[in-house]
Amino acid sequence: MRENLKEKYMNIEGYKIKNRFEGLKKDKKIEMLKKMYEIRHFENQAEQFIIRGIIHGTCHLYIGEEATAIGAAYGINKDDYITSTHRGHGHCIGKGADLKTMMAELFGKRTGYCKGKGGSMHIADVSSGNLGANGVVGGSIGIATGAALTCRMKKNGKMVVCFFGDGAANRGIFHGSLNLASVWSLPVIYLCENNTYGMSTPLKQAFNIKKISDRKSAYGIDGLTIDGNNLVEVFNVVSHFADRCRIGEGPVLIESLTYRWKGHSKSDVQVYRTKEEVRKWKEKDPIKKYKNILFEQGVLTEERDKEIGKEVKSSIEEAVEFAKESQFPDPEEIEDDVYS
Amino acid sequence: MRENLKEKYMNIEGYKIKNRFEGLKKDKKIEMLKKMYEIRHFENQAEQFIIRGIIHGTCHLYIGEEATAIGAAYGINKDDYITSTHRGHGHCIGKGADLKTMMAELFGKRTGYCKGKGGSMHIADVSSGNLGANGVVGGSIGIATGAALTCRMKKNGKMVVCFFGDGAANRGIFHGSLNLASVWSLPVIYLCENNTYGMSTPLKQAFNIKKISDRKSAYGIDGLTIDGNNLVEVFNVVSHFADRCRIGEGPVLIESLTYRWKGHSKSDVQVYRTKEEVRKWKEKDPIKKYKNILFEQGVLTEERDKEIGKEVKSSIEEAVEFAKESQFPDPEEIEDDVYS
Amino acid sequence: MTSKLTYLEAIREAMQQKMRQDNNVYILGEDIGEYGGAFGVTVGMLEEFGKERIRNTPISEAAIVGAAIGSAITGMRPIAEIMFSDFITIAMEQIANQAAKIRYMFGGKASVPMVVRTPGGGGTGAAAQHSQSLEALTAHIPGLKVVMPSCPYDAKGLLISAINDNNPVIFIEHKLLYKNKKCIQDVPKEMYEVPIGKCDIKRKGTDISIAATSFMVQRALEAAGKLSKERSIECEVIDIRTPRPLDVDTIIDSVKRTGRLLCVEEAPIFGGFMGEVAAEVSEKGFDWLDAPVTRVAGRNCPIPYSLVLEKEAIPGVERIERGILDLLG
Amino acid sequence: MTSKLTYLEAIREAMQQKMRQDNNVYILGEDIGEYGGAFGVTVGMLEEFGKERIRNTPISEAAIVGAAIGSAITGMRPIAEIMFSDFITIAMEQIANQAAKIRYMFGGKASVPMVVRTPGGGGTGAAAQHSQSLEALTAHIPGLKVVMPSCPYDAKGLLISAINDNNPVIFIEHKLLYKNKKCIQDVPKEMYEVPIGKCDIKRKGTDISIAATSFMVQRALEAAGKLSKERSIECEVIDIRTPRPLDVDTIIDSVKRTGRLLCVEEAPIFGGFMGEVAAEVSEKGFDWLDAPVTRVAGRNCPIPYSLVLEKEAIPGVERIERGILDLLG
Ligand SMILES: Cc1ncc(C[n+]2csc(CCOP(=O)(O)OP(=O)(O)O)c2C)c(N)n1
Ligand SMILES: Cc1ncc(C[n+]2csc(CCOP(=O)(O)OP(=O)(O)O)c2C)c(N)n1
Ligand SMILES: [Mg+2]
Ligand SMILES: [Mg+2]
Repeated sequence: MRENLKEKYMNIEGYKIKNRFEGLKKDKKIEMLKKMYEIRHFENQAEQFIIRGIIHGTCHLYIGEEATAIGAAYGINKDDYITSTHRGHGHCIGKGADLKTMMAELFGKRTGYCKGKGGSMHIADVSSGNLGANGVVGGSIGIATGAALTCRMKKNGKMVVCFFGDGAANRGIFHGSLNLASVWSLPVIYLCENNTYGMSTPLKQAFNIKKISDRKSAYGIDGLTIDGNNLVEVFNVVSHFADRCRIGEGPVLIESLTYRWKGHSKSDVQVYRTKEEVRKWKEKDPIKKYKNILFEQGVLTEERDKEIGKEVKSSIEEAVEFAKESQFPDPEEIEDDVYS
Repeated sequence: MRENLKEKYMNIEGYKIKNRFEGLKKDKKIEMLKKMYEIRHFENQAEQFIIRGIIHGTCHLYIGEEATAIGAAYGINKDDYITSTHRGHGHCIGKGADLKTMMAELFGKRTGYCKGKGGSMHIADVSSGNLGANGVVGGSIGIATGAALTCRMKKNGKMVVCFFGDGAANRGIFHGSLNLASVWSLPVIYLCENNTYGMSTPLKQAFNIKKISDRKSAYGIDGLTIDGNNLVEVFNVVSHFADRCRIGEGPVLIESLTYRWKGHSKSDVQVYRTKEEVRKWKEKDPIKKYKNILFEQGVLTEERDKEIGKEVKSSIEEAVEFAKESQFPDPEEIEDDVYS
Repeated sequence: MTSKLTYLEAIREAMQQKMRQDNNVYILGEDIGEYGGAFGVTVGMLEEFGKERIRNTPISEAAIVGAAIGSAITGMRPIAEIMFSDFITIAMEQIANQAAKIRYMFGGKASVPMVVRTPGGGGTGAAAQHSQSLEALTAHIPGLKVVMPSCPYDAKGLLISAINDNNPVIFIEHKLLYKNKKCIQDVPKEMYEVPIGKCDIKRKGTDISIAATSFMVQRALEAAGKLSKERSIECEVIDIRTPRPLDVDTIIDSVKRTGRLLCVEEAPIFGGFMGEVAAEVSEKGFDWLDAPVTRVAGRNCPIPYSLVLEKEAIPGVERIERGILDLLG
Repeated sequence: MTSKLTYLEAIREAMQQKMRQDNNVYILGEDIGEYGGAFGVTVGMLEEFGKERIRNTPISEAAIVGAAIGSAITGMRPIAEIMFSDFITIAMEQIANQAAKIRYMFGGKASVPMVVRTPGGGGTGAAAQHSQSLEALTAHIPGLKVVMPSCPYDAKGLLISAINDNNPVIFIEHKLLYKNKKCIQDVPKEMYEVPIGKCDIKRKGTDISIAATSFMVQRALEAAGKLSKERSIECEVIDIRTPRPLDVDTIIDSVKRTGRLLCVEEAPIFGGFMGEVAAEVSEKGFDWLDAPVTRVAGRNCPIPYSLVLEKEAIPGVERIERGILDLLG
């Protein structure tokens, strides 16, 4: 974060943003740490199962980007909406998903969020406002825009956070959707998780601009680039703009700078980047960063931290148990749920 | 034009642009006027035939926008490429199309540019560098980008002018194409003919930005907005950037401000605009404007002007004769030309 | 109580009545506001419902459909108008990968109650990119329903059913039916549903069955009328009405009575929707068919501009007559 | 001179040899550079041909295909790789309205020599948006050719033909064939063409004809082998190879000998490409058919994630066997 945590306001690219994090209860601050741990451990566990072939298909792991999902998810209200991506486990956990039900879905079990029909790339929980992961890069940008249209037409005071990657920012539907949202001033935050690669493609091969948030000027909307590995910054910026959305000030494009620690997916041998680059980014571990903030603020102690770690580990173990013991769907069900 | 015509350079939005028009031979200057007349008369003639049902389907008339097509077409080399739009007659004439062959196509005759298979929205003359009108709004933006890629890969010193409307600037392929051209620094001028409406939709309902050329910053390319009714300005700016393209400085987004005098198409009763607005724009008639420049410069006399008018009228009459006398295609030919 | 309506008026009335009844129903599309849509279907609706519910959009077909999907899964009932069915190809990813699959991928825990209205078909001299009949592209996608009304009564009832349906429905209208004086009908003033998934026998007959879609139903009826008069050949004309879900039973029942089936569609014959109809009937009706199922359909080329060619590209009454006579041998 | 190649290696070799021979041939697509493509097809090609001819693109499928079209009509011979065939829906407008129609709309005065390579099919646990078989969508569009090789030999020869073809060719590969050890073949080292528009009889037989596409050809052959051993039923297995143009004569000839046809495809059965095959053969082969043409195809649902369901969604060897036995009665 650009300025001292004690400050009441922070100035980011000319935006005066209230440091709401300061006002949070201790428990909330700790809960966010716990959620980051949940992502980290869930993903590590998932990776093991993929390597061992227990989880089939592929998963796109969120490790290294935890601050963005959690900061954003806690920066909005419980009943606000999010749309997610192929790299969606983090968003899902941030929005309060149940780890058991998530893990069961990865196992392809009937007890999973999608009854085993969706898998990692399609986990959704519409009832809780999670409008779903998406296997199509950029595929949910239009959907998020439509959800924001509902909020506007129903005047229900809700808004939408649309997660997508740097690579998705070159999809045509990014363009049409942000323009539409601007013209209709819809309550949606387009949150671009710039993790420096689209699969193997580095930014410089996909963009000829310094900041993806510069695209705000193509639509006449607000936007800025933030440190996606700093939960406090993500939280403050997202909650600031979420409220602006709500009062009808229109969409915002937030570029959150972060990094994917693991390969793009199962099959990725990472020829396109150096171990050194990865190491450098790991030094900016969003969890360490946030823990240090909590230590500084005296919110967290080493002991409490260890406890949280244990709690998370055991809830992951529970999730795995649940997933393992759950039933596979019955082949008879294959054509159910095609139509309502 | 912002400054006096005698100046060697003009400054437009910070770009120092050589006044190459000054250096042109008298004949060239007159030829451009003649081409503008050709468009005006061709379109008026076409309109008559549409109203009388002699030309079926519909045509999108270019009247009022002549300076953009002619200024741009003469600002590039004969062997450069253009891609056109549903409102393509002007571009076509600018690129040197034969009026007889054009009119025959509108009549659906075998002697037309497309043997009667394409009609108004699909006239093309690939051999002369006209890669075709397009019935799909924005449909040719990707094609223009690909033609520019050919120029680059073959290092043939050619470039491309991609004509499209304000409405097309919200198509997804506009986004993907301009970004691709920028990343690969392709020799293409994206020339947005902003005639203030996309069909019935005014700019303010389709954009939340003041200038479409502001979208240049989304792709890290050059761009500017010009007076599309001033042939001299269009010519100078296009030829300036065409050369920059050739030397590998990448694509440019030029927004050319102009106005469509006629309805969008046959069926348009124009509820969306006032007669007053139309009248105001007619005062900015690009042909009058250019004629006055030529008069001032002593390049044109009233007599010569009348002559040109006559010449053009008679060549249109010839074209009509030719079209009328030409044969319709033989139904037997219907499945020819599907595959090569 | 009925009123004499054109196909276009029937479609408009369905939307007006649903919008008066249900605030969640709204329309979005290009030039649907003041202009009333390229073909005038929404004329007057901006005045009645205002611009919040008659949403004039920029030219961004993919975003239009995407917005419809997102609003549908969150409680609205959008009607997206795509100006020409040729342009649903621009939104094909959103239609086929998102709208069609969301419910299934989410394990049945979401629904996507939306309608994509779009005019298809040729005969207007608008050439290759404004004249296609692309129903085969969407009819193949599980999760979608595809509806193609052939007359005002069906248009109103099917559109009301489509709006009430909790699944994405591709509603394909025909340009030559919109203001067609020849097929104005008495249409009930009140709201009514025509079921999605039922064929309709538009003309009873004993000699041969004809299955057709959209405008081709009208041409088939014309051909049937002529052959009845001129040669007392009695054709049974079946209006497919909804390519997906397809009511094949009604067609088979008819074939059991006539022993012969001619399929008529406007789309290019190769890979067209009627291939599915012919395949299913040839299989399930094998024992009742006295002759092979044949097809009269569009030529295997884009729609050409020149009238003489366009006329050749799309089945006319004469070609249908010939198809019937050939099949009767 | 031949070498043992996988399907993937055969495809790569075709591209390498054409690119060495013709400077106008180049590839563009996502992650085809250093990464070598999502499935590794272009591995090593960046090193040999450099980044001007192995063009790694941003994630912009419509623009990729648009750029291919524009460069094709101006003298290049692009090969556009779309990472998953599910995503050609994003470029559907450019493929169906532009690439397919340009030559026709321009009266034959342009040609569009381009190939869109894309992997289709399921069985990888990648679920609904990464497993579709969408050949029916492009096979219906006049102006396109659609090719689906089922083995390394055909893959190389058909891809060379596709690159040499002056028309837009949709070249659909299958993920389960890429590195499939079971179908490694001796492939000629030199360049050769396999004609586009000819079926190939992959196994001779007298009792029943089976027409299949892509990976289903392999499964049909497996089923045929088992039935020959276990019940001495001799199936004739016909590889469609190129859905468009379709070589229906070869299929009819076979049916004349066997009297029966089973069509096997991976796509959902309703509205699938095999509907066209079944319709044409049912009509033209009517007098020779001892039984109705039947189809074994994908279930009418998106591809589910869970293995137990995915297995059910796509025809397996057992289902094909059952289909054969049912048809033989
Ligand atoms: C439209 C589309 N094109 C290509 C792919 C294949 N693909 C999956 S993830 C990915 C990279 C996405 O990059 P980005 O948007 O930056 O997200 P990240 O993976 O970095 O989180 C690609 C190309 C896809 N799923 N969808
Ligand atoms: C993709 C697409 N959507 C809609 C249409 C229908 N349409 C034809 S022209 C037009 C308006 C285009 O506006 P603009 O790009 O500004 O060009 P102008 O007509 O003003 O020259 C529309 C909506 C189309 N042809 N293509
Ligand atoms: Mg990324
Ligand atoms: Mg315009």
